[in-house]
Amino acid sequence: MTPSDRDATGLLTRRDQYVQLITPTGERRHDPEYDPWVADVDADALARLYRDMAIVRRLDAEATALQRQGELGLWPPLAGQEAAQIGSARALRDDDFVFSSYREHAVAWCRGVGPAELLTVWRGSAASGWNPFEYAMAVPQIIIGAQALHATGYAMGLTWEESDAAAISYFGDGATSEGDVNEAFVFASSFDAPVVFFCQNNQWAISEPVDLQSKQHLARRADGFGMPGIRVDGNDVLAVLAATRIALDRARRGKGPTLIEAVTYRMGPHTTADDPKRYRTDDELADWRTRDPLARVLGLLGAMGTDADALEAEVAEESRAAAAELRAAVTTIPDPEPMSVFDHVYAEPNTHLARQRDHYARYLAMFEEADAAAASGAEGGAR
Amino acid sequence: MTPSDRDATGLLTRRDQYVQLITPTGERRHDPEYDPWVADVDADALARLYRDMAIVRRLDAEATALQRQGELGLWPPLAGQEAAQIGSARALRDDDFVFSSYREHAVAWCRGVGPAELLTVWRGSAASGWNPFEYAMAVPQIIIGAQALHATGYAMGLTWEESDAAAISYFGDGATSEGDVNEAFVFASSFDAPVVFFCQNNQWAISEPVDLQSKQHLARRADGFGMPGIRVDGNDVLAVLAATRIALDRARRGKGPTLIEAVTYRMGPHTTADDPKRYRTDDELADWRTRDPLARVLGLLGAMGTDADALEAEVAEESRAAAAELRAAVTTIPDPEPMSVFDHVYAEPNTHLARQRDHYARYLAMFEEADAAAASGAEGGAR
Amino acid sequence: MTTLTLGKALNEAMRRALAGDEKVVLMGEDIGTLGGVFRVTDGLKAEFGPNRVVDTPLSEAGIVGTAVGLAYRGFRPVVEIQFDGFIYPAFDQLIAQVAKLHYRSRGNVRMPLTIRVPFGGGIGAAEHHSESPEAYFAHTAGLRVVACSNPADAYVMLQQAIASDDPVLFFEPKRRYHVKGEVDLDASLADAKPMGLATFIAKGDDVTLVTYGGLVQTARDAAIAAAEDGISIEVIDLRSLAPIDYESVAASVRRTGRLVVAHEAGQQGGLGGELIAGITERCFEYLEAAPVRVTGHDIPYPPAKLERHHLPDLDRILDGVDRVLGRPNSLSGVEAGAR
Amino acid sequence: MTTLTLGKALNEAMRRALAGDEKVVLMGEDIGTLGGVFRVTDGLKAEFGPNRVVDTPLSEAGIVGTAVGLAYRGFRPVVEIQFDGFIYPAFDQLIAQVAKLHYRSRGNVRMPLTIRVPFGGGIGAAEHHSESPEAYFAHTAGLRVVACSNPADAYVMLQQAIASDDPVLFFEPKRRYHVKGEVDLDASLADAKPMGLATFIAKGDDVTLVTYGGLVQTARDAAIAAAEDGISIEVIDLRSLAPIDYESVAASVRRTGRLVVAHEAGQQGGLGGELIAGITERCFEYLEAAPVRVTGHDIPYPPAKLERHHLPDLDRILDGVDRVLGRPNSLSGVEAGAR
Ligand SMILES: Cc1ncc(C[n+]2csc(CCOP(=O)(O)OP(=O)(O)O)c2C)c(N)n1
Ligand SMILES: Cc1ncc(C[n+]2csc(CCOP(=O)(O)OP(=O)(O)O)c2C)c(N)n1
Ligand SMILES: [Mg+2]
Ligand SMILES: [Mg+2]
Repeated sequence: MTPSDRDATGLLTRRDQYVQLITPTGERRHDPEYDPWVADVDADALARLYRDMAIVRRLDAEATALQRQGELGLWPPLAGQEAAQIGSARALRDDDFVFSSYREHAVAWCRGVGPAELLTVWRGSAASGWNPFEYAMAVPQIIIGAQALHATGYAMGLTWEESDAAAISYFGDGATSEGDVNEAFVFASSFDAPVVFFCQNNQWAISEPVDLQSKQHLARRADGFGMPGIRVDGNDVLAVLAATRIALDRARRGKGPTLIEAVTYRMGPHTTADDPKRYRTDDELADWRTRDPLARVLGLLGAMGTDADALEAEVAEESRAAAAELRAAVTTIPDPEPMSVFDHVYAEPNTHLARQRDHYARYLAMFEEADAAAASGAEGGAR
Repeated sequence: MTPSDRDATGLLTRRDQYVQLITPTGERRHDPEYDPWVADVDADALARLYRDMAIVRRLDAEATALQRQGELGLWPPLAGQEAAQIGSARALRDDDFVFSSYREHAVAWCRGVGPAELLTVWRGSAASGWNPFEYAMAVPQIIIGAQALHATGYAMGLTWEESDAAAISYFGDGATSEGDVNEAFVFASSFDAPVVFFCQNNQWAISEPVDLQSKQHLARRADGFGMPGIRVDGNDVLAVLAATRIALDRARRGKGPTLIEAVTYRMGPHTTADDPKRYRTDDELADWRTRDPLARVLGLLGAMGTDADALEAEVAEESRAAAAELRAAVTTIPDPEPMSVFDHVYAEPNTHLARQRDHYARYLAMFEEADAAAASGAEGGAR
Repeated sequence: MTTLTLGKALNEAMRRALAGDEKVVLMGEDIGTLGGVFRVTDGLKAEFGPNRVVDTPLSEAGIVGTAVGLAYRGFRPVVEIQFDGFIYPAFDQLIAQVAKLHYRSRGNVRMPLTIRVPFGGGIGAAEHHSESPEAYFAHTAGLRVVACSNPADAYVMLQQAIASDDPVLFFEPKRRYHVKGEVDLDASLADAKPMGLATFIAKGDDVTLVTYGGLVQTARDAAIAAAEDGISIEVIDLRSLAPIDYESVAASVRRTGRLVVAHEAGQQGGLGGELIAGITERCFEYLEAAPVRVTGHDIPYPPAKLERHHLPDLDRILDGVDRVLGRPNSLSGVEAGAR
Repeated sequence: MTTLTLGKALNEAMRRALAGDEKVVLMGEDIGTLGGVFRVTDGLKAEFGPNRVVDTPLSEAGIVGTAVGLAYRGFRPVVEIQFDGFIYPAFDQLIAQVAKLHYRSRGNVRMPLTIRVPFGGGIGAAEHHSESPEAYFAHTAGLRVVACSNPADAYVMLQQAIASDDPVLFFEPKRRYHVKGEVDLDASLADAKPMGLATFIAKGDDVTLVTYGGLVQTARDAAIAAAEDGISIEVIDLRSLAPIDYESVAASVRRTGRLVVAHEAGQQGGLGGELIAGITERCFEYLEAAPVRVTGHDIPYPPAKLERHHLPDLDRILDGVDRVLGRPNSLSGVEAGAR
């Protein structure tokens, strides 16, 4: 493949700027290259995207509240990244497979993951909240960048099966510094794997600003690995939708991987355990607030003739309901059975683990006997 | 740093081509950007570069012969990569530090590493052949790509010490697929580390062609990591010298890292244990023979008025002497003392190892006693 | 004497090391501006500057690999791995480079790295945040491995690790970061107890109980509880996991004749096996019962709500003590062979 | 029965696996066109094509990480790590992903990977080409670890590993690749001995000698040599390193009362410790002497000309046998405690 081929895809990074179809103030920016990919998005469709974003924002806030109230052990908020997650997830087909990090709650929601399933892991009740094959979405990845290779391998398998489905991997700006992500670029490019690398550049990796990871726009990383890179306004749901559709289309046509850098911002803490005040300013936060992903869509819808206020009110109502459902769901998550700690370590019988399991069962039984004995006033063998 | 700054360095990869100052047929190609960097290279200087290349080619052939004759356990030949190694190594200052792979014998030779030191490891006589600090060249690296991070860290240290020395890391085309090399790019760029990443793209990683590793020119990898990349004819010693000087100059001026892709070819097997016939054609070999690094220099020297035949004969004589010296040196490498197997595991006393060492000493002593006893006709305690 | 948390004691140790040797540099993710996710490096960047306390890109192999290069240049890098579960991407640099370079360079290149690793469970964390990977490193020649368990040791041992010319994996029991203790900030390292030696936490005659890191306090509590039953447990804080201070442990076992080893890490191939084999070699004729291992199960670290069913606690340790003493215990009636 | 080298037996096993299940794919560096640096995959790419036998880019984490994704898609990747010393870059994907994903997905995602690793020394190779990293994986919950020692086992065990729904680290003793043996190519896997069970190589009454991989032949030779001195050694080829077939080993030790464990890997934290602890727990009252470990030293693998002073050989194994029998040996006169 010669570099010019890549240029021919017309997708090479636009320097110092990004693809934007809706300005922060809600004007529709026209772009001959990207408009065709969202030509089908009329006012109703746009309203649905607004609805998605509004609901996940509310769910995210509710989960944060649940953590503060002790119902969850931890929660990594997505606040600020609604457009990046909804715009990309809504571009996917049901048979595309998602390999995400820990922050893609909105993506999981789009895949159909239910409220209890969404919270299970963060409540510490089970190792995973859902069956990856039920929603075509892998268990969220905490090891930074590891999932980029998983998505790539999955996509290699798709080409060998001559499927036209695709895989998408979500990771952050910090993740681009990990070897795994770069190796994923190498494999994906080498095997023309139908995978979309969706990088949410939310400007921070916990306390580290993105320019500590890279002095170059992250989308520029793509070219050197022989794939196109798109830099898009990650707070513009329409632009993200268009960019992801373009990347998925390339994947389905056997053209291989694409890297998308969605420029966005983490409005909240890294997780509920983090204190952003230690490393970033209120001004920065205020500045990004002016680029809110939701407000601009309401603005555009108004200009398109939709009764924005009515929509907003209606969606707010839906959101409250969804939040209430989430809150109700958390208490329905069953506490795990003690002996389940041994389940699923292996898919096949394992002599060593069976023995260890038996020993622990005897250990627990000893206390029950002791308690029983104590209850019947007798002497217990164990303390 | 904005992309345009990088462009401003004027070093961005020239697409589909590379920097070449001497054509395969020995014509001097003029290049306004690179010529100034080798303006000092007159006929005498060029003749010295030819001499370097001729001698290391001969030494390499001799080492291969020594392996065939059982004097060495293994040898990874550099044949074909003389210009890439000599051109870059001759651009270095004594206080620059080299982190190489296993194939940079010519670089070691330029650093002053002696014949016996060069062969020690390949004879299996010791863990390393020389003291890295004596020649400012690290112990060669076998783990593919690991040394790129070492060079980067060393270079970070140089900036903290405000030294104007630089580090250079040699690695191959295959190494660019390893996470370590890409992470080295990240760190070097982030800390503006004075390091030169010198990639010898010799077209093969054992049996794997370079396009399995990358569909893109390797030098293009640099831009996405926020550093310039230079693609140079690796069989053109003058172009390599110029490119390396440019990169070192940037490093010394605090401008950070540079990636150089030296396009060359491994004329021999991967190592003496390899059989290239299984994966590449004679035609390919023949084709590359027409781009020989030495012949073109002789040609140019002739055109510059040097008596090329005389030089060739004279250098051939020197090479024979050097080869004889190498052959003589191999037998001077002392076999290691059995108990030295325990030396240098730790820099400080270690109770566990001291005990293990004592036990093994007793074990060996047992045999000596037994032999002694046997000699004196008595009964030995051990078999 | 000053009262400090274990985390603060580590912070003071690094402050003293940074002040005492300009070649000491700290490297890691979020250790500078943020002061580390556990605040263990809090304030050090402000005090010593960004070239001494370095926030690095998000890459563990990158951190350790560049630290190797810095060691080549004569620096003494003190690397923080943010959580135990994130050390694996750096494994190759640790095993193939850090551990081997002194040997491979015939003693010419020193690797005085200190790799700080908050380790172990008990804090209800998400997956990959509660691992006990120490055995991987204890099995790796060329590395030294230590684990601290209290503020005083943390303060001294970390300085000793940084001062060591050998690479040291320094394990910090994260669940103990906030526990307070007395620390002598002016103590001279010269007459401090070497980090290679174990410490007797409690004297006893019936059973030798060996552990390290986060379980040391649990073992001490177990000894107190057992005393009420008239059982005298000698508790040893191993401190050095490689090499192991077998002299101290063997001396104790020769008196008690009974050994229990406890650690959070899984049993299969864990350090308990090493200790039991090493002690059996040295004290076979003194052993009155088969040594017992009380460890985490051989499972991936479980979700937070199950970790109490994974980690050894006071009751499980006492059950192990009962087993080694032949008192009624969870395996009573189970034929030894079937165990 | 056909006479095959161990390498060829592995090749036939993969051929059969590729032919029998279209989801089986081989991945690795130089395994396709070249047929592997040891030619173990010779001819398979030509026979099954580049989508079944895949030459990958030079990245071990990449190979294992993409194999994980392929497993998600329902494939059964058989990965070759070119040499033992090159597995460390893949360590994070193996420990944090491959080993944990079945647990982490509550049994929904299976990781039927087979990771083939040519391991061990004895071939006079360059550094990083003679390592014995098996203990790292045996200590990792979620993985199975096996090592073959002869062509017949290699043929059956590799097919069993590929058929297993659990991830298997499959260690191949590279110094034995060229050794010939009888193999039944048509043997049905159904009635083959499970790879989890150990094998009795030689029957004996005085000492139980346990080893695996490249040392099995050495152990057999040692038993023959010892027989001349009237010592009867029972040799066990462990085969499965995790889980360990303790039943077989314990049954033997109950008869002999004496145990010697040999492996090339270093002693500190090696599998010898696990075995001795596990057997002591099960057979304490049967033990007549402290079990003995005969292992590689705890040093980085030495240069070729020194490896014979590192690797256990027949004489060192016999010295260990003498030690466990209390016969004159290298440590005679050294007080056990001082050992
Ligand atoms: C291998 C590894 N190293 C370190 C961490 C600790 N850690 C968790 S999130 C995080 C920052 C990730 O930043 P980024 O990739 O930008 O994603 P974001 O959190 O901003 O969505 C770090 C360092 C980890 N989870 N895994
Ligand atoms: C981490 C690691 N993986 C695999 C190998 C085995 N190996 C040795 S050389 C080599 C090919 C290297 O190719 P390249 O980087 O192009 O360097 P060249 O040999 O061509 O100079 C491989 C795969 C290794 N040494 N280290
Ligand atoms: Mg981020
Ligand atoms: Mg190459």
